[in-house]
Amino acid sequence: MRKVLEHYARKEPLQWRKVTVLPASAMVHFTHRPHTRVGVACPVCHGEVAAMGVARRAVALDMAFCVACHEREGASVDCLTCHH
Amino acid sequence: MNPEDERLLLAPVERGSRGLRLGLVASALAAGVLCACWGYQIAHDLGVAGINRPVFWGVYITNFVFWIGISHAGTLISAILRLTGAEWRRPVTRCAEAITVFALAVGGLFPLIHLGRPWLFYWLLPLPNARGLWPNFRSPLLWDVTAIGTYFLGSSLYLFLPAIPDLAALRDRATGWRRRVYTWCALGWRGTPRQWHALENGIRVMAVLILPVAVSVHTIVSWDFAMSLQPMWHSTIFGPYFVAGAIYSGIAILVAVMAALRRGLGLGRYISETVFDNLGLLFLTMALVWAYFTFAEHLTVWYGNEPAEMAVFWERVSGRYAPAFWTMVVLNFAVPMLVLPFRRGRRPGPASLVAVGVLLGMWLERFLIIIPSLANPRLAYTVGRYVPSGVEWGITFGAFGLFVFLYHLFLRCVPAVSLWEMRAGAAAESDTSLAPEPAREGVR
Amino acid sequence: MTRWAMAIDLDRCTGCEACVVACHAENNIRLVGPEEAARGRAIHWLRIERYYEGEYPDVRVRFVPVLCQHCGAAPCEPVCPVYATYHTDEGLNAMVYNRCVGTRYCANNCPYSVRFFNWHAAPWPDPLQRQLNPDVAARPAGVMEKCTFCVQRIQRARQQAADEGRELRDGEVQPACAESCPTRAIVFGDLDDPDSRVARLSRSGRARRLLEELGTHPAVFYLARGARESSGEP
Amino acid sequence: MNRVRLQALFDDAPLARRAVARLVEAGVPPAAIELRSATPQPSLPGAGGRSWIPLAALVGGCLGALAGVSIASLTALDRPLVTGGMPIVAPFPVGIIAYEATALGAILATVARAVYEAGLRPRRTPVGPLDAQLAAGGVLVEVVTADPALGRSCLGDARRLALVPEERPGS
Amino acid sequence: MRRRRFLQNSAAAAAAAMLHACARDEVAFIEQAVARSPHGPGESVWRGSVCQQCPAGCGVRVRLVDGDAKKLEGHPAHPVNRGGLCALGQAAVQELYHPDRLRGPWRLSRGQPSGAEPLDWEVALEELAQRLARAARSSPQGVWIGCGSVSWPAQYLWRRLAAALGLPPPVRLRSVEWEVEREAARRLFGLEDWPYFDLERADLVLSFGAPYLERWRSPVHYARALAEQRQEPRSRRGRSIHVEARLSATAAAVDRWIPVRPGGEGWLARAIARELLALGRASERAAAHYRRWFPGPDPPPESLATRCGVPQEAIAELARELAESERPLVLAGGPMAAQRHGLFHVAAALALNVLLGNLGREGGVLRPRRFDLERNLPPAPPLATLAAGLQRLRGQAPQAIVICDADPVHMLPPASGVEQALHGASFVAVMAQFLDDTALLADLCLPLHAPLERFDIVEPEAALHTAAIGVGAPLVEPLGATRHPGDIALALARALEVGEALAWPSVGALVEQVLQDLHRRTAPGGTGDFWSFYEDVLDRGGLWEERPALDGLEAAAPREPIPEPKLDRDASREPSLLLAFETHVRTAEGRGLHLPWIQQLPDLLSTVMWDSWIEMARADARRIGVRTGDRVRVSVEGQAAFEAFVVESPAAAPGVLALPLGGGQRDYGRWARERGVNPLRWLGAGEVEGVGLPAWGPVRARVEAAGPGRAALFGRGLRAPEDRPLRR
Repeated sequence: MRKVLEHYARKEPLQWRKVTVLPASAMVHFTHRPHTRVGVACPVCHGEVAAMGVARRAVALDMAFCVACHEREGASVDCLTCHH
Repeated sequence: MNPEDERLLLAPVERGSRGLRLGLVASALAAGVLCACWGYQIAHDLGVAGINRPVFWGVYITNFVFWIGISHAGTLISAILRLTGAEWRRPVTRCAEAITVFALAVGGLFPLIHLGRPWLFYWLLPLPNARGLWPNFRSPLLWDVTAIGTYFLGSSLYLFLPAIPDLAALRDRATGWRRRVYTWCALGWRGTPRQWHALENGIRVMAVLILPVAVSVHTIVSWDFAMSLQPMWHSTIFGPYFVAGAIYSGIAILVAVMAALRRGLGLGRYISETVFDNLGLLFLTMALVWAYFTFAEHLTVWYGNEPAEMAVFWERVSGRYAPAFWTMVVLNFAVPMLVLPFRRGRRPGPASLVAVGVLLGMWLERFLIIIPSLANPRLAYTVGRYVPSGVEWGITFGAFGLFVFLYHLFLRCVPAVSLWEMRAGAAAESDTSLAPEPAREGVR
Repeated sequence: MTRWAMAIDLDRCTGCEACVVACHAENNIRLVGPEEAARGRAIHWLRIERYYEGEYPDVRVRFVPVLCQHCGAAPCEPVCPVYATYHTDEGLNAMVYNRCVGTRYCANNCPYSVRFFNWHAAPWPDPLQRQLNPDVAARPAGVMEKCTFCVQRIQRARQQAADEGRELRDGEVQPACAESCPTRAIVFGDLDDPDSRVARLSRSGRARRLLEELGTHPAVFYLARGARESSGEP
Repeated sequence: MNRVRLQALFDDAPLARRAVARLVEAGVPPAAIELRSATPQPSLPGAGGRSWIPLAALVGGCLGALAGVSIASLTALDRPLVTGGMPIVAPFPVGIIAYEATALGAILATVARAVYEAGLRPRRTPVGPLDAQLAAGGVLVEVVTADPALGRSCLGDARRLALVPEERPGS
Repeated sequence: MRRRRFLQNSAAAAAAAMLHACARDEVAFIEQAVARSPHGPGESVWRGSVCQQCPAGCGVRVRLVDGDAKKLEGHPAHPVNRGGLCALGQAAVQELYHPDRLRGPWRLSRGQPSGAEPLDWEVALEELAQRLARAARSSPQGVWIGCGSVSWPAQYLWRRLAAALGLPPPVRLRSVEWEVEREAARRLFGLEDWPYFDLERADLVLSFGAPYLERWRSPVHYARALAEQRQEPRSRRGRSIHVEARLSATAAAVDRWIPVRPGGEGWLARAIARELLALGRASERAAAHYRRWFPGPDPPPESLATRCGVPQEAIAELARELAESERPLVLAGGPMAAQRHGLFHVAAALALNVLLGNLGREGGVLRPRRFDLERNLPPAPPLATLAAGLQRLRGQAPQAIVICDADPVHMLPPASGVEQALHGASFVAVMAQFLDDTALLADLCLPLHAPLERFDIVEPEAALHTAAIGVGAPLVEPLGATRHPGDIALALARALEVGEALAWPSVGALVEQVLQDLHRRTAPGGTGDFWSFYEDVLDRGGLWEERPALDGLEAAAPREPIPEPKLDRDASREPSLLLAFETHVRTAEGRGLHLPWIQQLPDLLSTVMWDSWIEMARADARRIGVRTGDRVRVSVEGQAAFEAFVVESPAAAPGVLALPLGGGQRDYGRWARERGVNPLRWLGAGEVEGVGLPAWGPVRARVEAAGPGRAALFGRGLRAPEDRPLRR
């Protein structure tokens, strides 16, 4: 957090680093929009970022996780929804 | 049957011989070629093979069909002979059943070898998973998996069950670690009447059960092709056609192997000319059956004269694949017809030569069924051509090596001819030889 | 319910192959060099088939742009042992690269020869990879691939529509080939919407389908050459 | 008192059968008598009798069929796969899978039952001096008894006779 | 989400502010800012631009994601391409990210691989300036500037620079046939431009050689026109007929192909004219014109028929069809025009329009419309014609040669003398994106921006009946230290103290000024805020008139007759005739063959990928014992020439070999290097009569088998299955 303030002081853009990544080898196409639209809360996948000192990967984003949620929420489980 | 018979039959197992050791090493090297080529292919992707578009299947699938066909030698034949109680089966069954098991082992490799991502082969098995995925039982490939799996398990047991008494015999003669191993394998066989009773019943029931499996296996292999829309694949007689071809090639390799054992292990006394004579007749029959199916298949296509199918037809008989086609006809039909009808032609020497020819011919037949159809798809724009690559040839060669290697191992562990069945045979013979005498007395 | 379909007007098609390059650009189709191409490994999800009729001097030529026909009863689907290729609820013939183990059975059973295999991994010499379409997966070696009707565009349009809280409009979804076509010979849309252009064209007297007699129910309609007035086309 | 094992080798089954009869008359419990041969001897006691193997095969087959059908249909139905209205389960394939499964079940049951009926299990078996000669034919009768004399009286007409002191556990 | 929106607003505001305070050079920077920053990672942005893969000037829309260009689409509203985009246009993104693009100035040593060294721009420009200054001082005529860029600012600024330095005007570098077609248009219609052919509204289109569905003029525009001419909105389907020695893609796509003897096109046109005159279809005046263009006595019909190789009755029928048609239209051009008698062929064909009286009428030949971009700019002499340029080149070896964005060594036959001149010149500077055949011979090689990296205005070189320009702005960061050819001119002007003559700090500024002028003109009284107009133009990627206009077009009063070919008996004993042809992606210029997408694109008819090929009749192939895919050795006029693959074609005329244009670059990037054959090396033959350009065309040749080859063919099948002979 102090780092961020320093950045602010130096008026430099923050250098964000991706902590929640899907490997290209997974051949998955994820977009936030449809998920935010139906009101999936950010922590579901990102964890309680506010509570983290240093951001880290909260959820093991494997297919089981996605499919489970999709089935629960009645979202499409058509492979093509994510893999194309 | 006297002790020196025993010694002779057990010699390969207990002492081995230079020939056997040589064969073992040579075939091991050949099998190594397969491993090396496959390793290279996995490292450098399937692209190192000659297959392409539209010829997506090449010699790998050819080999698959060929070896699964070969596997029909043993189990099927020995089962038939056992059930019909043909006396001349006794020296044949064991080495025949062994062929089945090892041919299946080799043939079963090829579907894996030809996969684009072989390390994922287990996705073809119905394994529970959290991702909601499941294999597709409508796919003939899954039928293959189940059928071949069953057949492999079944014929292994069918090989093992009748071998128990001989394993016990070996156990009783062996010492040291070998003894321990045989003890385990022989399952404490003692040869009590109760055990013999159970064993014979078991063998009989197995023989009944294994037959329909054997038939189904190659039928299903043929359905891999017949289920598709490809010209000259989509044929109703493919099932019986393939089974006939399978038995044909099976008998061919059986004849070849037995001739080899005869010379290599000096088993002439047991694997006698009579055996070859009988096998030869069966061989001849299958040659005719195969020819009949082949003729029917091509006649139907030619007379139907459907353009897409004719493209393949002409490609085979007068096109790029004509040389292969006519070689096949000569090896699989002409030569057997000229040799096998005659008693002298059915003697080990000529018969085994014919058999080798038929093996080559049947390999070509598989090749000719697969490639020309793929190379001439319905939309004629995409005419294909296919030249197998070095890797493919290497693996094909290595497969034979692997087969021979496994067979050599087998010869070093279990007598190639079933001791107890020979004994039983001998006993039965002596009974019959004694029988006439009282009759003669009666005359007096 | 949506059923995606395509109509290709052969009287408009001049065989310029703009669609072929557009398809490559949109779908990250791997670069196949001359040697591999000579070995029959070239990949073109969409091709213009050319057939000659007659001999010099009176020769006629027919062009047929051939892509995955997204058959209603696709022969490639049942033979896949792992459901890597299957039918979606919108009538697409889906191909899931992740799931593919590479038996290539689907390709053998496709009467249209529109399925392709990744014999090797794709090379993208830097900085060429900067052109890659982020919406389309780059395929690994050992899996099949084929025309997807640009499913990523369908989904993008869907998102757009959903954000604006409306239904998809006819002609809003355009595969790369259709969008690039200089002569507007390719029309894409929903066959279940009777008023969509593709539905109207599919009812035209000029409409044919490729190898229809096989009962594959292709979703691609070809409008034969010749005058429109004779065909009762809307 | 220490027991001995008597081994008597007879030329053929009838002789052996008679010897066994004598032993039984002499009050030797049948459990203590074991016949052995290197070839099937249908005429020996214990060789006849009815076998449950075919029934086992039948039962195994039925179980196999059941397993086949369920794996090919029920589990597939249980999985919510998207197939755009295409069938996941089709009669013919289910039939084929069931067919193979049936055969598999039957085969396994058969082997299992055969092994069970033969009372086979991996173990070491003591070998007497005459075992080796069995291969040449004939039937071996083995009795474990306390008095060696009994052997001579009952097994006199054996081609060969051998007496082995029964080794104690641990000796 | 909130963070993103906040970013959007702020960035947009900033952009707007800076646009108003437009310190000119920032514009480029701002464009990029606007193009990228307001959008989150992974979101796509669409921006307008203009395609520069060929001179047609199609409007495009560019898809940008995270600052990278991903995809090009045709601009639906642009009158040239109306939403379509050809294969080459599609491939422009691949050119942008080509790994072998030049990314900095180089000093080269005339093709020797040794001694190539990278330079700083300062050094490079300094040297170029000095060389030009020295040459200009000693003998202005000794400086030869060639310009092939389709960018108007590049052309204008270089013309202007040349004028300011007192140098002869830059030479327009286009392939021979384009120039011949211009000459024909000048003679028949008095145009210093190409006429526009209103194909869409014609009901019978007769084309002589013009491959208008391949790369000729504006392929996307004419392809669309043909489609409209056939199907909706037309009530009656139009007909199209193509006359050519070989079955080209155009011939294959139209309704009917009429094969002619190579070099017989013009005679067929004359024969048709004869019939038309006989039918009295032509007006008195038209007939009179025609007589003055072709004063020679008409040869007898049968002789005409033999010369063009088309039977008399076919000719008569064709003429009748034309005469009866309401809106007949005749096109001519293409490789045919580059033959020795190319002018005759083109003129004879185009003259039919005069006889049919369709000049300036719907569905006829129209006067092209253009915006006059230079009306309120300091004047600059027009580009010199190629003919004049080559004349000067042959005069005395120039000291300094500057080539801008063209590959004359590849696209002109050796007889043009360009290559010798380059070798002879004491200094050669080449501005290029890639190391092409011309750049290889340079002392100094200056790398150019790709179109998407720079400001530009592109005028369709083949203008329509609708005035239109394409306007491009920098949409992506330049890949390396590259520049706009116009900016190079401006830098030179500053270095050579003629800055006041070229007073723009950058091309961007020039573009902006031109647009301001256009804004004033198009929006009378300058209504509307210029910046919104500017933004709008950049966003659409151009500016164009909404509806077409019919400008009158008259036949020009004939000054001199069109030179007719003598009946030349060719004495050559070589068995076959070798000719070169265009395809959808292959032209004499050879543009685009450095891109894998283009190389691996199967040729429509031969389906060959990655190489050149020889197309021949099956019978001929059998005679020399080869079949499709085998290699043959070709010798031209008795001397060994080259090797290539054979492709048998049922449409090939016996005794005729056909070779596609474009291949055979010496470098041009890894995917074009030493790939295929450049026919112009072998087909050069004398001069185009009446134009003074080096001609190339059918030559006598001989083929022999050179063993099997591994040709990459995509579709080996020739016949649809049902056509297969049933051999029961």
